[in-house]
Amino acid sequence: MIDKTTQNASTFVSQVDSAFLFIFGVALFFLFAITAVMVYYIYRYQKSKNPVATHIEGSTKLEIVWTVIPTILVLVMFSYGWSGWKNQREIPDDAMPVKAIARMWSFAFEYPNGMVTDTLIVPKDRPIKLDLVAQDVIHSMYIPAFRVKQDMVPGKKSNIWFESEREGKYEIFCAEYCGLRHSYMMSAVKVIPEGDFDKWMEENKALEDATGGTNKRLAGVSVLRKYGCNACHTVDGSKLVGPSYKGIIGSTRTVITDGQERQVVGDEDYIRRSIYEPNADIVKGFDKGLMLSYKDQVTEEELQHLIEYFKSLSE
Amino acid sequence: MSQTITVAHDIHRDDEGSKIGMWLFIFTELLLFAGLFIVYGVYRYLNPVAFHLAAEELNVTVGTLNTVILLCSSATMAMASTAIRMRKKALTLTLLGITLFIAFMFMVNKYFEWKGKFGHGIFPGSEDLLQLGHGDTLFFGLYFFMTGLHALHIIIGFILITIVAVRVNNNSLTSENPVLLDNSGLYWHLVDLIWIFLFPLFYLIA
Amino acid sequence: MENHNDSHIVPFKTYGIILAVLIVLTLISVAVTQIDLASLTVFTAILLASIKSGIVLVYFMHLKFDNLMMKIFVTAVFVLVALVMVVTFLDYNYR
Amino acid sequence: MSNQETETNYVSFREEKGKYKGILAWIFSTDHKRIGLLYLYSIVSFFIIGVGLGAAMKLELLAPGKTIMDPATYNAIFTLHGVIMIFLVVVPGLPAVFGNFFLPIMIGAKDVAFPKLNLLSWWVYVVGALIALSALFMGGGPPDTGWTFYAPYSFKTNTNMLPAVLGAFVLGFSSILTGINFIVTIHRLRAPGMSWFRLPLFPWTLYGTAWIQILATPIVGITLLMIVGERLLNIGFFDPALGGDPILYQHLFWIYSHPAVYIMILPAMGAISEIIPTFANKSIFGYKAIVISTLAIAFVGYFVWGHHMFTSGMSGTALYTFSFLTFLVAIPSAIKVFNWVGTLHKASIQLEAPFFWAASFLFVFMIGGLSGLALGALATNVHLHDTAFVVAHFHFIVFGGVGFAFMGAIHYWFPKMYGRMYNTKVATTGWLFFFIGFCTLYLPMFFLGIDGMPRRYYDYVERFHGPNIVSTIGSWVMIIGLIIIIANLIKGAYSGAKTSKNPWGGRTLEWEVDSPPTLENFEEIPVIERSPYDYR
Ligand code: HEA
Ligand code: HEA
Ligand code: CUA
Ligand SMILES: [Cu+2]
Repeated sequence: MIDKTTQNASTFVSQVDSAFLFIFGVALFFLFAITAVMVYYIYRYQKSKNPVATHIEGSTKLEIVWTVIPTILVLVMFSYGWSGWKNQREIPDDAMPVKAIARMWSFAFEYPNGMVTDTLIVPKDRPIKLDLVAQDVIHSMYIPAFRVKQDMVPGKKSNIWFESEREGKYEIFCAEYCGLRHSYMMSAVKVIPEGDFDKWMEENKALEDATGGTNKRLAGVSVLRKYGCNACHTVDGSKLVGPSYKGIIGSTRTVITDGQERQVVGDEDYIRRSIYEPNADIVKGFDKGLMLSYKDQVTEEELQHLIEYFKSLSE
Repeated sequence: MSQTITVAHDIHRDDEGSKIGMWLFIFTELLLFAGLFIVYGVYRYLNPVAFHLAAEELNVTVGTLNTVILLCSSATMAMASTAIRMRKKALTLTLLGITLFIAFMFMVNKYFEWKGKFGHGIFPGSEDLLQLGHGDTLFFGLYFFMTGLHALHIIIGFILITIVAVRVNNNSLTSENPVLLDNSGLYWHLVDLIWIFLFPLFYLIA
Repeated sequence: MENHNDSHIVPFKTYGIILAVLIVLTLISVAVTQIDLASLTVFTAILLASIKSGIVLVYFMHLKFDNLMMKIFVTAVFVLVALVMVVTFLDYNYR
Repeated sequence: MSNQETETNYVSFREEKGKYKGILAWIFSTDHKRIGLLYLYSIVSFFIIGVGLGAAMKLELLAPGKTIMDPATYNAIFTLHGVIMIFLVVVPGLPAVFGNFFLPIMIGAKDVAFPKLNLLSWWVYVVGALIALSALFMGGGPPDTGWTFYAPYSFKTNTNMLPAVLGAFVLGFSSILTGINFIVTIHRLRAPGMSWFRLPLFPWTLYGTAWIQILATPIVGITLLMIVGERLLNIGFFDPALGGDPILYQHLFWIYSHPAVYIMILPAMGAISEIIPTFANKSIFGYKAIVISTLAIAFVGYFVWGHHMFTSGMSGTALYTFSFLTFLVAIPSAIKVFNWVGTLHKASIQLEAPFFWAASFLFVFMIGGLSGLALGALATNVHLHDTAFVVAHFHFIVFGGVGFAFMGAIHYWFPKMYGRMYNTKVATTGWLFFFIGFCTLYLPMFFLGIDGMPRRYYDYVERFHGPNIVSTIGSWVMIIGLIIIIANLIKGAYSGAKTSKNPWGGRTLEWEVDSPPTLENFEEIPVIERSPYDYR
């Protein structure tokens, strides 16, 4: 926390850190003071030094003192913590909304103009509001450098906001346990100057428009990104949670259907089936139930882009 | 061990202790249902309209009937405690018998009620229910879960009272040691107590 | 540690009266909920149920003849349940 | 039963001949002391399994990337580790072992109020444990949800959730039965003259704990049952796709599980409150303050559960209420710490192993508790929630607090339980290794958490490497300590020197009976005429 590289990373940092420092200071003080007294007593009053104990029952005055002082201290801690947190809930009206989507085990970010990325790219000095959506189980959007965290609960709307004051690339972690690849569910926020940001928006829009029609393969990559498929599948033939795309088209695959082993050919229908009913055919050696259906999400057009792209991987 | 002080390994009784123990157990049962009442409260709060409409599906007459007979059984059970203290064995047995009979009737009613619902395709996880929408799914999910758990308690109570009746019959439970009867009574009243809340929540507030 | 198991014998008549009262209350609550009291419906239903359960606790479950400690325990448990519900609704009510 | 016989022939409860022989004489015994020991052996066995799993996790975290296992195994291991440690070790821990063994003796009774129920509770414990562990061996693989079983993941996963959840449910009953038994025992079986304010502090804490067990456990019971219903019947209680609310599950889970942490710590505090005056040779400072703070923790502890859900999306009102109450519940703990240290003032301290455990308990408990304050404050919690900081917090306070108190208690009461003494020098050495290993193991996790490393992470980015290495090395030092301690105790139980009735000079009743006690503890029920810590 108390680390130079994240200072001013977001406007919350100084407040959260000073609340933390206060609590930490009080805690350290009590820890050392009490330990010191204890060690001193143990040394001073050990049997060899003080063979006969003095009988003391207690003292009401002391009890009151050491009830009241900690009470006051914790009340200060409470209000410190509260005021630091209140800002995080008060979203400025001019904040730029970005939709953050979490699914097992990747994040995706959708900008107001419909563009989708897997890294969050934001302009400096401008409040950003993230609308959090989870598609399967609970995840949690955690940006340590910004001191923000919010659970992403399926079926429930929630949001966070931040304003970054420092350019750089900061980690995003999923902080709520969400299954097998929870620890790999990461992304990043890239904070860039406002001018660069606008330019980047323009360029990407142009690129997308241009490639949308002509370069289906490039479009396929962006589909994979949009739905976070790469969290579980690779393009290089290595095995993660699910099979790799490499060589999928045209291959003969051994799958398990309803407990029966059978052979199928990796064609268009197979791909469609695998995306819309992922648990119908399970490639031998992989586990059932890890992938959810994308029936209502991946469009037919996107599916075509994907197949086009997969073909390129089999060439 | 000439003293009068009690020894756990002796044949010793502490009726007051058993009663406290029974009450503590009843507290845990209350808390068990309290958890469900919280769930009910929250979902009712989140789906007021659906809960309202779904409740109308339940038959108030059957519910009322069940409430009334369960209350009667509670009364006969309490009377059995009095009867055994008055050393009226036959009367005690009769009262216990009535209690058991009513418990049985309650279950019969429940059976037909559930069967009716099942017949209409309403049971946990059924297709029809899913079609009705979230509020209804939750309402009937809770309905089956809570009344089911309550029915389970009725069955346990039934077994307990049967044991008591057998022991009264063979004179191993008399006015000298009526604790088991009293404690079964407490348990039976608990079952009643829970129903007193279940009834309005599911049948009435529509 | 005497066993006062015959401390108090409740006459049958008392139970009879209590039963009658309970049944009447049940019928009242059925009747009341048939008329539309809007937001008060839930409230009256719960209120009547609470009164009924109070009667069951006090008479059928002999709290009336129990010592003070038992009365305090039972009350405390109900208060606890109520508080837990209130605290839970601090979330739902203000979402 | 005649008076003469018991007086002349001393037969300890361990040698008493009953209806059965051999192991049956133990597993069917209704004697509270035998049941206490049964619990001790079962709990220690599970503890060793749990510790082994912990050590395996540390080994995996030694370096980024795959070290010794794959992610599925890691996820299953921390789930089992948490379930075992919480439900099988620390929740029953002190009450079931030392509560069973010493509660009746300390209040001058011959047994608990319901000895048969007591035996039943052990059996239920064993059955529950077996059900939970059977999850390991049934198709589908061990559960991988974390000990919190959060919905909706817990009913989406294909692993064996049902046995684990049912096991936890059954274990809850064991806990409830023990609780009922203790409350009735304390109400009904106190020796003549033992007024409430002459009750020693360990029984007091057991009393508080028992109430929480009775009033909180059913909530988790019903919640787990709902998870079962959800999985079997597809009811949709917590499934957002069917209209359920996953946050409600968290509410219900923590309504139990926060009070549960006080189920764990209160008896630990009670044991410490026994050890400190004995070794200080002096009455405890502020007896009434400690009693009242015990009850205050038990009560207020009910209403702070939301501090586990600060980032879940609760309403603002709920957030600050819970934060506020969390801070309130810290105060009674502070009062206790001050009173314990106050007891040492002008004392005459015997430096023996149990005392070292008690003193180091104070130290690690303070670290754990004070780090809890950083978690209780809203702004800082948002950053620290679900990071290694939380892991460090609860290991310090659960393992440090409860574990150290357990170790202290066993070293303190060992001579009474076995009639023999372990090697005290070796015990102190073991403690030193354990203590140093412990701090090396968990202190780095605070820094990892502050730096932003989330918990339940199988793998981590390179910048978290350093502290993880230190932490793993700490676990090895602790291994050495633990082995020394356990070996020393086992040796002591078999061949330690015979001890007297009262080797430490304790003043509570258990030190007035034989070591080990006879079947009925007391030949004659004592009449109490003084306060429990009267060292004059
Ligand atoms: C024995 C168990 C135990 C105990 C006693 C405590 C005690 C406390 N705990 Fe802890 N806690 C856990 C076990 C325990 N905890 C566990 C297992 C988890 C994680 C669960 C999971 O997610 O898996 C957890 C998680 C946890 C969280 C949630 C973290 C998160 O996930 O975001 C919080 C937040 O408020 C918290 C706070 C506290 C506080 C304030 C106390 C207080 O009671 C502490 C009081 C003690 C002191 C304050 C120290 C002594 C006092 C002094 C030295 C005097 C000076 C004091 C002052 C000036 C106040 N705990
Ligand atoms: C009482 C409670 C308790 C105890 C004692 C421990 C003990 C340990 N725990 Fe704990 N832990 C929990 C309760 C506990 N834990 C809980 C509740 C969780 C949360 C789970 C969840 O997220 O769901 C958790 C999670 C948890 C994690 C976090 C997982 C993650 O978030 O990724 C880690 C990581 O290192 C860890 C490590 C350890 C270690 C190293 C020990 C140490 O005990 C290990 C040190 C000891 C040794 C290394 C000695 C080993 C010795 C032997 C095996 C030989 C024995 C031989 C003889 C007796 C002869 N634990
Ligand atoms: Cu997503 Cu963890
Ligand atoms: Cu807590």
